[in-house]
Amino acid sequence: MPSNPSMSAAIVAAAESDQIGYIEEGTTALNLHIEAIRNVCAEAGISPAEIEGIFATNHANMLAEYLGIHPKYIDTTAVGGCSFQMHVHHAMAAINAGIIDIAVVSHGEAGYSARKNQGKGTLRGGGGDPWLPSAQFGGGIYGNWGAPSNYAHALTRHMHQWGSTKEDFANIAVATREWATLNPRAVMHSKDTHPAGGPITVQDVLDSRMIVWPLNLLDICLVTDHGGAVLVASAEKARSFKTSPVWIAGAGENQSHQDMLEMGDFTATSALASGEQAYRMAGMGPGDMEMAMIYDSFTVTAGITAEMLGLTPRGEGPSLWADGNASPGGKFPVNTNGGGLSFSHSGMYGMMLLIEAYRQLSGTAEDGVHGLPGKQTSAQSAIVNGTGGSLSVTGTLVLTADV
Amino acid sequence: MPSNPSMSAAIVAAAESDKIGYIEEGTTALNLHIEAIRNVCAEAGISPTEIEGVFATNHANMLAEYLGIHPKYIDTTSVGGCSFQMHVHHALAAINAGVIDIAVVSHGEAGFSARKNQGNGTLRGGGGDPWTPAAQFGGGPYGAWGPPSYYAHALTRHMHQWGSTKEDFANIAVVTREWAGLNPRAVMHSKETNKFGGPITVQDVLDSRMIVWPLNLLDICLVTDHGGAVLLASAEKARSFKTPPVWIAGAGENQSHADMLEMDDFTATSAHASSEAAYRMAGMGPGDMEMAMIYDSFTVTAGITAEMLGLTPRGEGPSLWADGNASPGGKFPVNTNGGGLSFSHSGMYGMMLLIEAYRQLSGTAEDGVHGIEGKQTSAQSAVVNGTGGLLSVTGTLVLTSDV
Amino acid sequence: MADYNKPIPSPDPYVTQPFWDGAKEGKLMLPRCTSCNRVHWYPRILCPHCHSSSIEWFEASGEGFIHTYAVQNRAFGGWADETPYATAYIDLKEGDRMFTALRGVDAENPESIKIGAKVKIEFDQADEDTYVPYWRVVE
Amino acid sequence: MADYNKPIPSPDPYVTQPFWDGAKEGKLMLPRCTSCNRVHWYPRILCPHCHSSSIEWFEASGEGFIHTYAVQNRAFGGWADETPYATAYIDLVEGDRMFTALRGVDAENPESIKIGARVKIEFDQADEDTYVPYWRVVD
Repeated sequence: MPSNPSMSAAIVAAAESDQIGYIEEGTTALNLHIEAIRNVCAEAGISPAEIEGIFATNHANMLAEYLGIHPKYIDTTAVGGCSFQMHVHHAMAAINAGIIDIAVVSHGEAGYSARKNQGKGTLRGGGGDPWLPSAQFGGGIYGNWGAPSNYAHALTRHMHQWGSTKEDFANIAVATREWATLNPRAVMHSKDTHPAGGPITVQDVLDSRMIVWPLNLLDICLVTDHGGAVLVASAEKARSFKTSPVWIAGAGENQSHQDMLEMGDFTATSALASGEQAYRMAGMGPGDMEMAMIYDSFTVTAGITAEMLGLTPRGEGPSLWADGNASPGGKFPVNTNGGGLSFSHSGMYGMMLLIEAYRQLSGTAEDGVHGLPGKQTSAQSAIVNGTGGSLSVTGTLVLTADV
Repeated sequence: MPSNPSMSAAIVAAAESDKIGYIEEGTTALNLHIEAIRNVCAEAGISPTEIEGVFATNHANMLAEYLGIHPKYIDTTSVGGCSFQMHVHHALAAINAGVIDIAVVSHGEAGFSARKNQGNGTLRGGGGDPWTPAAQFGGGPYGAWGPPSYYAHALTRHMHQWGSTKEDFANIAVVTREWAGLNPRAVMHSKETNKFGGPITVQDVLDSRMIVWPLNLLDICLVTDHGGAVLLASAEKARSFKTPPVWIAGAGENQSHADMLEMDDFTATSAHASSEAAYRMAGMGPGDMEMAMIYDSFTVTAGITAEMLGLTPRGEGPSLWADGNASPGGKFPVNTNGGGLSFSHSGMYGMMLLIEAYRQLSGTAEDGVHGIEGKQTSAQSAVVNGTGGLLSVTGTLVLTSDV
Repeated sequence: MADYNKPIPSPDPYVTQPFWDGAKEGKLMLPRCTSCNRVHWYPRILCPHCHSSSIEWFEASGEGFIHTYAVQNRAFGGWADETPYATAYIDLKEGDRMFTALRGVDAENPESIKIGAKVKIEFDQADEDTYVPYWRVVE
Repeated sequence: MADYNKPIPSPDPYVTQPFWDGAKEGKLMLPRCTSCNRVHWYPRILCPHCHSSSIEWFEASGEGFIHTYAVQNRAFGGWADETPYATAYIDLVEGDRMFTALRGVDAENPESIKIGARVKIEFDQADEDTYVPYWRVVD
């Protein structure tokens, strides 16, 4: 039973940026944030490295990267001027749950200077409040145009560092497509749903159009329309619905960087940290998992994440999919909806992971999506990992069936 | 001591929008959301009105308004595709704290249709993913251009409904300016800090430029640069810093609407509900409060909020500031930093409320900002209320000194 | 119409089309839930009161009353030429509320405008396809 | 310079100016923390390693090594004319990492590019005030 969180947390320090008000020499929202965080840490006598949770309406990921910290809780709730009161409310819940001990709620807004800086920005003609340093020195200037052009650099490095091959990663797309053929709602289910649908081979992946070397078209997720929702309810109420509960045994989140400029190891993500957090909360480990839903914006995303979640040794992520292990009928089903690669991916794929994990663990994976026989697995536990940004941020859940 | 939140919540249902994938006839992100929420509630056998928490990367406020619900917890964390795993993580914490029992995590993204709809939007040339109905039928076509032009309608109605006067509200600005006179960092502290600074009278407010009748310039907050941060820590750690703790005795949040089209009573906000939640958690009431920090984007915001927080009878909000009651040396100090009206307001003012409340209750209200004597009050408890949007969303905290 | 220099709505073709089709013919079309029989504004794919998806459109009276108003002394774009002008929320006879720029009032004299005053709808042609509704005080 | 048809950075005048001033003179200026003596890239108002605010700028060697790379076969705007071109993260001799579009490589032949290859910086004048750094493979 939940207990009243009153007095389970306190505000322990407060500070402002170096200057406030009408700053004639001008400033940026980011600078205001960083000054305030530096000052509040100095007042409290701690290092910013001790901050475990970040709450901010803007620049939250950037703040963590800029300060070189890896928060275990990030809340970017932005609903206007009351957002900060809500951040305190949310931080209190997170602290009360024992997820974090120290959080910063930060604010930086150049209401005055942004007017002066109209039409300027990180890039010429950028407009609005300007100037993220990572953007100023990152992709835009040099012809990086989106997620594929960023993620490709990670695959190059993985092949260099671990001796993996294009074929290894292409096989992830092949196994994922197998699952799509069992899901009539999958965009790539068959030739009936899409001219390019139906089973594919490793050679098909390698022969598909090169988008950003070393990423071919079939290494890359779809861009679709998608709506989805899950309901989350307290343990007390969880069995009072028409539908059955799937338990949240563990949860964790973490960020390693925002821009790839600050990604130390291009073959590792914060899924290691968020996965560890989720396993610890659940009192379980990778060996206890019976299936996985892994974000597959690109084959390289899925491959690296498999390593981070402890499902394969380091450098051998793609082996999770090898020899039919993760395929329909295999020992360890992965991405049983057909994945972002072949099912549906609207840009932010994390909801699709949740829905499919719920269906598998509640035994509704077939009729829930009018599926064909063979899609429903016998898994009673699942590890679910979402990846956001440029391999930047991850959220991991350990879910278990109701028994 | 926090307890492990593992298994304190479950995912109890999952559903998609009516269609997913490449929707040839087109759709909008909002429609995808609403379809998914309708479907997930139908599957679980509940009404959307039973939803207490809304978690979404986009349109979160709109979803609640569209469905006619008033969530007690809103999380708009948006950090890419992993946001949904993080929403489940956050919902777990909120449920574990007993703040909510049922939450929806929702997703709607027209990755495919938005490309087709490029250049279309709520207004001609709007661009991007288009079309929230409230914007289509709200202010844009009719020359409403920002918060002042909307908020003015609430003041007109308050005067009509409760017999209040322009003078009553102008006095809020006068009293708030008195506090600014004790805060050298306040933009309007004195003629030295700004040529319009220093004490003002009710007549000054009424004589100031009419921006949107019935709001004069001095009824309206500043637009400044501002950075700020507060640190939060667990009860176990709260006394381990150089700075003292100020306790979070209660917290609550709520939303009554997003667009003013759906604001039923123009003289009431969700601060009524969010403060009830905060008082209940704290086991305290308005009579236990010794000061207040109240969002004053406009005099009308502060006046109405005073009523919602139970600090005055209905319709008599401005009376809180009457007869020097809320002024320096008065019985019930309000907005002791000089408020958004005269201290600083960068657009989202909520952080300034937090910083000043911390300073007052930790006894650092003077030297914390190099203040002059008279700003530090003797208050040991404060109610802190932020208001966002168009009097739409509120977050309320009950804070107490360390004793 | 060529003179219409104010922001023009870009109708959402998925939900709101019946309203804009009616506007072209000078009719106020409103959505009503066939399950709970209540009118709601703005248009939705489900009823905000009972969450039914059975919505029908009907031709409304085009009459209402001022709920509250303000006078915009400052404005931008095409509206800048019109200051001061009054904006208002209109309580519809059939229920729920619309927003508008008010006609038939003396915006120079804000106190002369009466909450509760009766208003009627009219439509301005903004471009070939789009007719924007306005409300005029008629008493 | 008149031909520069790619996105041009709009230097942030509060933090990064020393870099852009150096670029005009063909120098790679880098920020270094005087407290922990570590170089960091991108420029900041505090050191990401020890959070000191004592940052100094110094002229770096302009040399580095390829950390990883990709070849862009698809692009937009001014970059569309250049496909395929290689982008890369560069490990600086002095520490930390920059991003660039690579020169002196055969982008038609991605496998010919070597991780670890030595690169040197050069600057392109993009407009009157802005010189954009590029890195060229030199061995």
